[in-house]
Amino acid sequence: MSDGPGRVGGDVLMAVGAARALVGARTCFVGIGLPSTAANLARRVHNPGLVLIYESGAIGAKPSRLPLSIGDGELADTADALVPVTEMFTYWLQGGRIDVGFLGAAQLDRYANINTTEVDRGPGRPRGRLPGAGGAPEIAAHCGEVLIAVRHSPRTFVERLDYVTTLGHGTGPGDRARHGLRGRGPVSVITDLGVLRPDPATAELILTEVHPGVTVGQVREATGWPLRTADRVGVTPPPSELELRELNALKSV
Amino acid sequence: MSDGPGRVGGDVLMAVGAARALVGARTCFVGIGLPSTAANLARRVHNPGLVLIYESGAIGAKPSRLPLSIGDGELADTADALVPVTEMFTYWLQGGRIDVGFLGAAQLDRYANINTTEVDRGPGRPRGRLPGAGGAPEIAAHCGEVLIAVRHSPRTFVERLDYVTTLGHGTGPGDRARHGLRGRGPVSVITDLGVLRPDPATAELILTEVHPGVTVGQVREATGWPLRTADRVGVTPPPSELELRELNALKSV
Amino acid sequence: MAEIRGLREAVADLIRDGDTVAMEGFTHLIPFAAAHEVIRQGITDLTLVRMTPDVIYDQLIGAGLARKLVFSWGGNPGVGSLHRFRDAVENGWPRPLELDEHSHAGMANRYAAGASRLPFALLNGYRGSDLGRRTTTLSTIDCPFTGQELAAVAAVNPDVTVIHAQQADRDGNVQLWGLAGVQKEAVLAAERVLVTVEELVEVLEPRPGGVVLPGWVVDAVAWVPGGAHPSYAAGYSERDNDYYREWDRVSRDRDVFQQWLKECVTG
Amino acid sequence: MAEIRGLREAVADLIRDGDTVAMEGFTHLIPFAAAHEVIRQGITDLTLVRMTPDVIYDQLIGAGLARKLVFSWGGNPGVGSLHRFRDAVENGWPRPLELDEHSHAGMANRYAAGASRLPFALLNGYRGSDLGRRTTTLSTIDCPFTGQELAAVAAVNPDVTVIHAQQADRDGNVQLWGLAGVQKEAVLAAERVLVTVEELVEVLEPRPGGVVLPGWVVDAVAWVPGGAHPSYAAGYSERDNDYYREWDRVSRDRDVFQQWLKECVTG
Repeated sequence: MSDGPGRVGGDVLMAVGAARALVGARTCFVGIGLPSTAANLARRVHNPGLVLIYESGAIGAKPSRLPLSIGDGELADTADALVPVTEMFTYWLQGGRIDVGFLGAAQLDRYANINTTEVDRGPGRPRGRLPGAGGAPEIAAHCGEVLIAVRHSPRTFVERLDYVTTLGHGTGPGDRARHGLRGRGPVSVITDLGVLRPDPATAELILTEVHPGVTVGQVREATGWPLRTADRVGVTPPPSELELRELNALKSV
Repeated sequence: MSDGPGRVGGDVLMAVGAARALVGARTCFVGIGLPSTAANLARRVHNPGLVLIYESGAIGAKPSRLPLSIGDGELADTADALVPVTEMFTYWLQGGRIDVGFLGAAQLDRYANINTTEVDRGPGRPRGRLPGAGGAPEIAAHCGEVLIAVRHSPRTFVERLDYVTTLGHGTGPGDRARHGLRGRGPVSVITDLGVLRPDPATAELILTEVHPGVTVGQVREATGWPLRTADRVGVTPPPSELELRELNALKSV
Repeated sequence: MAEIRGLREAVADLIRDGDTVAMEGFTHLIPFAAAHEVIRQGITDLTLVRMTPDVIYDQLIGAGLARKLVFSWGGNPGVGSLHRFRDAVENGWPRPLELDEHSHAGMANRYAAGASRLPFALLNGYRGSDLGRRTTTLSTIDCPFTGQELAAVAAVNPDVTVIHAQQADRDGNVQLWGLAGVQKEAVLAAERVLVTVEELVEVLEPRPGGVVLPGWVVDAVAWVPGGAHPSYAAGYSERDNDYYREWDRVSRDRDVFQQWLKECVTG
Repeated sequence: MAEIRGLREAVADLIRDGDTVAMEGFTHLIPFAAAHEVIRQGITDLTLVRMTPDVIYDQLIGAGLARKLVFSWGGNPGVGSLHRFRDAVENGWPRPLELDEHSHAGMANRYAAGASRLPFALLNGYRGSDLGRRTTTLSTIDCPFTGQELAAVAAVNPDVTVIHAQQADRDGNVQLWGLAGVQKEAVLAAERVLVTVEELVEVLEPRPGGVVLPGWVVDAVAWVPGGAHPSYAAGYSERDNDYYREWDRVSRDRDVFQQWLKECVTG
């Protein structure tokens, strides 16, 4: 999707969709990039009380502009509390204090398992190195639920991960419980084409919504496995004036 | 020993002796009571750079008067750093950062093992309950060395402890190493009558010094096991004018 | 989200018969007023958790409300024995007191494990001590990398933690400063949390050494100036050392203690 | 006790070929100037430890000084890949790079275990992840109380930790504030410690959120204003986001990188 005049870009749709998914959350663990955009947008539009928690140690950060890194000074300056990184991961994340975690993915499979470590680039080429795990395995384990925001493409939505960095729903229903994972795991995957959610019966991601103007066929083409769809695929409401204005304000400050 | 005019009281001799033992220390873990008196006296007279560390979380406290409790406000107000109690015990004490630890004892045996938990009061009577372990087991384990300050009496210096709260030298030479204990353990026991130190060969406490005017016989009588003595038992130098003056100043502020 | 409530109502709502209760504060910021409210309401059969039971638990134990004590050092700091604690342990008066006894390092780690929602914590401790012989909450574990044997202590997760702090704002965000003890761990390990404070302020100004607890980890905040007396709140009060010394006399005798209870708490 | 020394001399004295070195700072207070001094002195065969290798380790790796990397997230924050890191991992240029890879939670716990002088730390993590398949520093352990299986991660104890802080006094006592990262743990886990600072002050005034490291846990303090650039020091400088963006171009090409090295570091 292009970002041409009059069209809404894919990243905007993802950010707006992700922000809407934060309506009922009290606390949100935020990574840099789209999650930070979405969480800040949610705080401005849908959920002013949303507590943003950055893994760098800022609890209750209220940045006025989007930080480039999770350690930007404004996060610290506006936080309710600053804690050391060890404490963030032990008492706050592992302690089950965070309602919603946000993850991205280089590869994602139908059970919302995530690869952010390395990808197979074909015979004769070394595996392509990605940043690695960061906070993801424990965010997926301990947050009440997880939102995944990622652009739709067959290279990303794959039949089989080249490396399992972070467990989503594992091999299907009950697998999280078998691993002793507390949180509900990924509850929606928000892309530039629509929204996928795990089927309650099978834990497999199915298409539940498309963005305005996107067809189910387009989403299927952009998915590397035979994508199932909900009985009724909805259409996400387009970004509102307010959402777009606040998103611009966040980015332009 | 009485505290009559012209005589120096037992607690004063213990405090002065313990303070002198801190001449070469950089950091000292301080409990309340005599250890605190001794450590503060050492800082005023022998070792102005001595870092006093209170288990309540004060690192580098410089109280001008003796605190009644280890949590007194002046400890916090004068400290270089305040840390949570968890951190005090993990990073600082267990982390091996402290040169000298101070312990008291309700009962002590010849290997400087300590009971501060309960004492047998004879048939038909319930065991007498004491405060318990506090920081002692780990102070004895992790400090570079341990000083014990305790009044001499056969009820305290016993043949056999009613309860082992804190390991000193265990069952003798090599026992600390067998338990994997890092520090040297108790290096001297300073009493109102003199000073006992572990024999390097047997780890058994032997009398190495008496205070001025005290006889070896008096110490033997006050010890509940057949006390051995060093080949030459020295006499501790009496408290100096300066030591007594500073001790009074600490107490009277 | 923390509600600002009256102490009586908050105690009644959050603390129940049979609960495991931690009232923390390492000499500093001990929540005496809340403990006295527990006595007035007669909330009983409590398992009391505290590194240093101190005078606050001596009072609860003497009042007959404690079934069990989880602790690491039970004395009157700088003064001597806790006589009500001793009487309960030695003579079962006014009722027997079960003990789960650890070292300070062990207790601090037990709270940290609780706050971390781990079932246990590791430490290098207890070696050669008899402490392990009487408790079921101490074990050992071998390092999978070096083979070194370490102590394992079971997590403490109180039903309720009560602390006293200097300040809270209207949203129930709390700040305490000075000696911070294990309050953060005790709060984060608990199911329910009550904080009494010296002062309600419009805005919490960050302080050196300040520990901030967001309102969303606290259930109720009660405004109780002086609520830490006879301990103290740095910046607000001094430790009442005379009270601690006088407690030795009051608590030594059962009748004197009961009279104190009537005159100073329940009366 | 910390000595106040020149950066060149302190680096030469404290960091040696083959050392395990941690240069910490979570986006904030990253000790770039010290890393550049390491490059100038050609100290090599290093095992580099850092949660987020960031541009600082991309530079050391590209300069060929790293034998091994211990880390948990190797990207250019907010920008993209670390190209020198990728080139070393994918193509072994300028030399092969061994990896010991963990999650953030695991790395933070590894430092905490190191600071606590425990051989390992426990966490509830890594479940279902392939991370455990390639490292010897991750294992599992069963809770002796509940039977629950937990992850065990080996302690990290660097030979040298290097950090940047805002202030030190003449005795080498250090204070840093703002996002504190894992600096305290990295310092206390290490054998030797070098701290570069923005400012030498007569007296350290306690600050909200201030982390104080006493001089007796530090070996050397070097006065290096701006020593965290292109990261930042709260109260002294802003993060140079353009540098991070520009690094993507500089580091993408081996020749451009080597030219940068000559012009900006070794030249």
